[in-house]
Amino acid sequence: MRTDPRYDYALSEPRLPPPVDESLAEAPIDTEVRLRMWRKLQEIRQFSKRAYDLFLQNLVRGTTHLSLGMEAVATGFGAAIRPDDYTFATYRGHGHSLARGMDPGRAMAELLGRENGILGGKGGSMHLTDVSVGMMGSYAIVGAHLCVANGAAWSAQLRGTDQVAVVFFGDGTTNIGAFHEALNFAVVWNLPVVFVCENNQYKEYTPIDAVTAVPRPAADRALSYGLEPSLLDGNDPDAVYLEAREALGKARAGGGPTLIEAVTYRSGGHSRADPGKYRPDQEVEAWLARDPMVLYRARLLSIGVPQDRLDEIEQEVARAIDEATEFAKGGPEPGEDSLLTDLWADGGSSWRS
Amino acid sequence: MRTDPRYDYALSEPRLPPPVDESLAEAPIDTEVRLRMWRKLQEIRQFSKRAYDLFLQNLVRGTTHLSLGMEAVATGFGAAIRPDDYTFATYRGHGHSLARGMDPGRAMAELLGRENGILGGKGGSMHLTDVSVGMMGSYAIVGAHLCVANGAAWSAQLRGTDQVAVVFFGDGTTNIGAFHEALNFAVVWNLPVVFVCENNQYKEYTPIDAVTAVPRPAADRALSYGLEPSLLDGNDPDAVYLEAREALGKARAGGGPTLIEAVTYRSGGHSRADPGKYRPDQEVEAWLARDPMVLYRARLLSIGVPQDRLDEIEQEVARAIDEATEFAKGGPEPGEDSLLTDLWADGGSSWRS
Amino acid sequence: MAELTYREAVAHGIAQEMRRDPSLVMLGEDVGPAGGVFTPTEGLIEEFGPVRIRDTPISEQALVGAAMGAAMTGIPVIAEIMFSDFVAVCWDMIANEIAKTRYMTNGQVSLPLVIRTANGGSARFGAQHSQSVENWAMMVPGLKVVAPSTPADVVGLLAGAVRDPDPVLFFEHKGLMGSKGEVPDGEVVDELGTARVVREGTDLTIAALALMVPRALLAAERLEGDGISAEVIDVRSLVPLDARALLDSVSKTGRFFTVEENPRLCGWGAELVSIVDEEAFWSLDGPSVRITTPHIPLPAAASLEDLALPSADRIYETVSKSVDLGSRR
Amino acid sequence: MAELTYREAVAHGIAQEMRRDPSLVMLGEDVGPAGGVFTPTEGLIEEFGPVRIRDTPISEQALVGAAMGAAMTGIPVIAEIMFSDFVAVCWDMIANEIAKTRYMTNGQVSLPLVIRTANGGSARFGAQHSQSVENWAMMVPGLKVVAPSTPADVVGLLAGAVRDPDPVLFFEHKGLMGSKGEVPDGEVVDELGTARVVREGTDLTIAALALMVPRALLAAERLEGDGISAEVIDVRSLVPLDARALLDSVSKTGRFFTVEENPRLCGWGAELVSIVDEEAFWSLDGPSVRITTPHIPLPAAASLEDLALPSADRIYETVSKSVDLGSRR
Ligand SMILES: Cc1ncc(C[n+]2csc(CCOP(=O)(O)OP(=O)(O)O)c2C)c(N)n1
Ligand SMILES: Cc1ncc(C[n+]2csc(CCOP(=O)(O)OP(=O)(O)O)c2C)c(N)n1
Ligand SMILES: [Mg+2]
Ligand SMILES: [Mg+2]
Repeated sequence: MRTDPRYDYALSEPRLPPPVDESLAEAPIDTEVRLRMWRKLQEIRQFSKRAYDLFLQNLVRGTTHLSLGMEAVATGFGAAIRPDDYTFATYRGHGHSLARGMDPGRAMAELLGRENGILGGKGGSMHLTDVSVGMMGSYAIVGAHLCVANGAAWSAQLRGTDQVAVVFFGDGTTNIGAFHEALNFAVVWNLPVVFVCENNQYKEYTPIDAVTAVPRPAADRALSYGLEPSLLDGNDPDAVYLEAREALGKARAGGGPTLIEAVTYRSGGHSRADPGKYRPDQEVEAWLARDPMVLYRARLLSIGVPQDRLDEIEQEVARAIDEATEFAKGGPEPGEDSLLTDLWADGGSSWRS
Repeated sequence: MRTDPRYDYALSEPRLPPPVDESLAEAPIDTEVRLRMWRKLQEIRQFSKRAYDLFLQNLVRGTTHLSLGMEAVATGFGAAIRPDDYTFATYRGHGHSLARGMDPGRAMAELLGRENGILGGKGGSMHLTDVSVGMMGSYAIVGAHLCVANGAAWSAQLRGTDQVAVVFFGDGTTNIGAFHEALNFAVVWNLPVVFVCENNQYKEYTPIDAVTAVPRPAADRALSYGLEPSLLDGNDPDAVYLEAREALGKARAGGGPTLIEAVTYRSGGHSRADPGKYRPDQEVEAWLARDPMVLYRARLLSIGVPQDRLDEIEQEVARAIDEATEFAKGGPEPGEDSLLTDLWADGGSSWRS
Repeated sequence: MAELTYREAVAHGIAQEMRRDPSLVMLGEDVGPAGGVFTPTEGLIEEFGPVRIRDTPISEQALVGAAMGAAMTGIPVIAEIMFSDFVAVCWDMIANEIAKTRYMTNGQVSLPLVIRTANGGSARFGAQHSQSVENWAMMVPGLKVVAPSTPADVVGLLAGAVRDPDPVLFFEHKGLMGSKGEVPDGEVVDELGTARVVREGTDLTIAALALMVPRALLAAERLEGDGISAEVIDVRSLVPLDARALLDSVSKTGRFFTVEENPRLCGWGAELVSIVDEEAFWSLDGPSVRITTPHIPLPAAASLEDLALPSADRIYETVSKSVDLGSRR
Repeated sequence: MAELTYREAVAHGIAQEMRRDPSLVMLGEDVGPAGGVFTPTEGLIEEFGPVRIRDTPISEQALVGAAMGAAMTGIPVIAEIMFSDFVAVCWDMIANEIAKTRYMTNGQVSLPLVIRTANGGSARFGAQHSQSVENWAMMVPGLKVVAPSTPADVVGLLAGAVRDPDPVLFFEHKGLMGSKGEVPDGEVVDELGTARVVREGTDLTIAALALMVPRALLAAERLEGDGISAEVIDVRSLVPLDARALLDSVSKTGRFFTVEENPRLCGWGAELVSIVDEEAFWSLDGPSVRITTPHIPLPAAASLEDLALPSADRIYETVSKSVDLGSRR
């Protein structure tokens, strides 16, 4: 069992964060990898904040689910994954898309419903997909994509590649039937798939413990599938990176699936319309103080990365996000000519002779 | 943990039965209760065999799923349950229906598709229901009825009665999503419901271990819901009765759900058309030798019940099953006048003005 | 009379019924303290408490199954499925269990339950949160299907649905949540299976539902300007269906149009056209025409969604053109 | 030419495609050594082995989801759902994921997958194992829908479905499993979206599908005896739909009938009637009439099931009466 006793905090109210594992500073991770992670954290954070601003300007319509505060999970996995691996995410999938290398301009344009969006405006904020970088989709109905990820893993197995499928989902998702089916299926077929529960402690407006029979929504279910429980600090990019590397390696070597619970917190509301008022102030503050940016800046400084280097990366990202925003805003709204395309592989949507 | 080490047999091939727990002869169970169980075992067995004969005579059309060899589970629960409790079963539900007191004539008539059937011929073999005796239905699509049983338990909770809902399902059913949703939901709501997995070691034509991530399809999942694992000898009516009494009592007292795995074996095929050839001879023979009838006859003799008394009951039941058969055969086939009735509570099925 | 939004009317209707029947309960995801994603259940938990208004895990099969089990043992239930698209995750429970149980048990089991759900497009939520799936429900024998277009109908038809001893799927339209209307004071109870003529006319009949009703009315006004008198019928209830109201109208006008938000194939309008065709054929002066969303998933971008859903303009143009052609017989 | 049963034709068709494309795989419950509940996949595991023919747990969401994930990453898949009623337990996967993914991703994702399933009644299996749900699939944009009525069509349309780069729901009819027919030697490939005129006629058109095709043909023979010449069209493919074939026929005959096994409301026939009504209205000599299962779940008893499903007698009588009335215009 890899279950970490520091997580006993989750068993008591309020759900305060665990202490940072300072020993991770000594983990065998190249500084270059860590700087890439810093850049990605920044990119996801700044992209999300920009999306929020654009929403306030009424340029993002519909809905948006940001992962503010949860960037370390996408970042750690993004650094460990191989370019030909497969990622499956939820509606809260902007970070995972960027972590796989989706162009932020095209992602932003999709949020704005523009023709230059990564999906031409057809998918929207909840469905970011870029097959060319292994981002196999963002899924908006809870549960299904765990099963779909199995299929990609099965396909890798059939084709004899050593690709791995990684699927991210929330704590609330562990209570839906598809979760159970997917886990059992993956183990029985020994599929190269990594299941990552991003436990941000809320399913929409309800604390996860109010609707879950066990304290650890994912880790406490691992034994049901003959898997080892794995619980980790989802706000620490190094912790995530190390565990990702291990799980990916195991899957690649034919060792089958892993189920990981990464404990984290969303610092904003569930979706664009939600101010998140149902959360105790003390809890929000404690987690803000332990934000991945704060944590990782300290980590990088502690291992001797100069402050300037960090700031420089932050500023480079800021420029890239500005450019992405301009690119997105500059795109036209899609029109009649794309409405009826691409339902079928022939490019059209005709259903009759 | 109530997991019984004798069940380690299930981990190795072939799936041979565990030794009989002879100490159960001393269990505190009234002889009258035991004789009622003997009668019920006989009734279910003889009903099932008759249904099989009628199928061979082409009088039962469609499909039938018999529980030959599995009668002890229904019997033990039937003896422990209170008349106002709720039972939910699967398509393999004849035994559970009889155990609750459904009239065997009306049950048989339903199998024959007759107007005097318990459902007027509308439901058929897979859907036996008799609300008047607490038999809340037989459900033919795997999984759903676990969720429905929760609802009956919730209703009891809301109405402030101390009724309990008991739901029976197969080993194969533990791999479907609804199983997981139902278990989590029942625990979170602390519902008075008893989940009983009848592990007959096969899902249709496939051994359960070939499609399940853990050796005990139900017991090994209990911890996922914060429940204590419970594994018992499903061929021993006394073992079932004792565990049923405990689980029912706990639920009645507000102690919430129990998940029980009763290990048993179906001595016939999955459904009427299946000869069950996929099972090793040695396995079938070993289980036949441990049939509930064999086991319980020996138990009753060992505690001093005279052989005659047992035979007499057997013969009384035989006469009742003959009568039931005649009743069923004597019923007319339902006609036009009932085709369009009882879709709606107004008795009709009109969908328009 | 009070002016309420459609959204407020939902809570108003539920509260009316919960006050009347102390055994009535509701369950759903975030229906309690949060008051639902579209806040249609806001305030209910304060009045009725957490035993009667109950939050569930993300377990649609479990929650709808619980509603069924409670209903069959004497507790009337309102279950909320947050978005109607999600009925797909519990479709077995709805279509195979709830719909069939009374018939299969030869009338032994009653299911006084209502499944409320937010239906339809126009909110730019994309393909998995915008569907109009009232035809999914209409297809399945044993389900009643209601879709109100005004706050007063929300209250009245919800009361009708709750009091109905059979399972009812109650479709609340996301695009109407903010719309306002008068709701009569006191108890409001409406009858399922009754359509409403919302605009009288003599030249043609337009049948519409939910968000399409105001759009059909707008189109009818423009047609009036061209000297064409359109009768607009708010179908309101698909099962039971007020076929008489439709047939009476078509007998009078001689032309029939449907405005359906569902993608074209097997939409409810197809059923209505087939009824009209069979039973009012000799009254028809021209072909019946269906105005629907094209047979595609709904796109997320505002510009595309607006093109996809039937608009007042498209209704107006389609009807005008067809009436023109019709008269050229 | 070899005579095969419909059941044998399924395995024959799968084998043909598996030999052609070594990447094609199949998964389902008990499809392997057991050969399926209706034994349509008997013998396949012997030829293609347990990697390509794979048994699954009772986890329809997982199995259909796995099919989707494999298809989107380059592996064409055939998934079996044992009874078509069970598509309800994975309806989210089919209707919300598989159907919508290509459109939502603006064409990035292809899903070369076929979901085969045993559909329909007449086997006395009761309400949860007998449904005709091809209209459930037809309703959902993004799914192709095929339902063969003969062994040759099983082979040809299955090949067409497997080679189609889009998701296809392939409905095999339980009531036809034992029926026999000639299947051409060598590779048989048929085109989706093509109806077949199975009987030529001049007075009226009957559109039928699957088990209803032989029944419509029987009725047509009896009508012939009365001097009425019925054209019978086997629709075969609901999506894409050969609307031209139907319209051409109706333009010639002037009358249109559908024979649908589905319960009435929103059946595929309603869609066809609405197309015919809109596009061939001026050719019609009388109302279009739908012959369907009543809007009830299917009862289990043989006598009741026979009354519920459209029979050759009922088709004959309905058409006769309607043609009579029509001529009394
Ligand atoms: C089947 C289904 N039910 C309900 C919803 C509505 N819904 C969207 S997000 C969400 C909460 C998910 O919580 P969690 O899994 O913890 O993920 P998080 O949003 O916290 O990332 C819910 C209930 C849905 N999308 N799908
Ligand atoms: C959702 C669903 N999938 C598949 C089936 C077909 N089916 C009927 S019984 C059965 C096996 C069930 O096995 P188990 O749960 O062990 O029960 P048993 O039949 O052994 O009593 C299957 C797969 C079904 N009825 N429902
Ligand atoms: Mg969460
Ligand atoms: Mg079994």
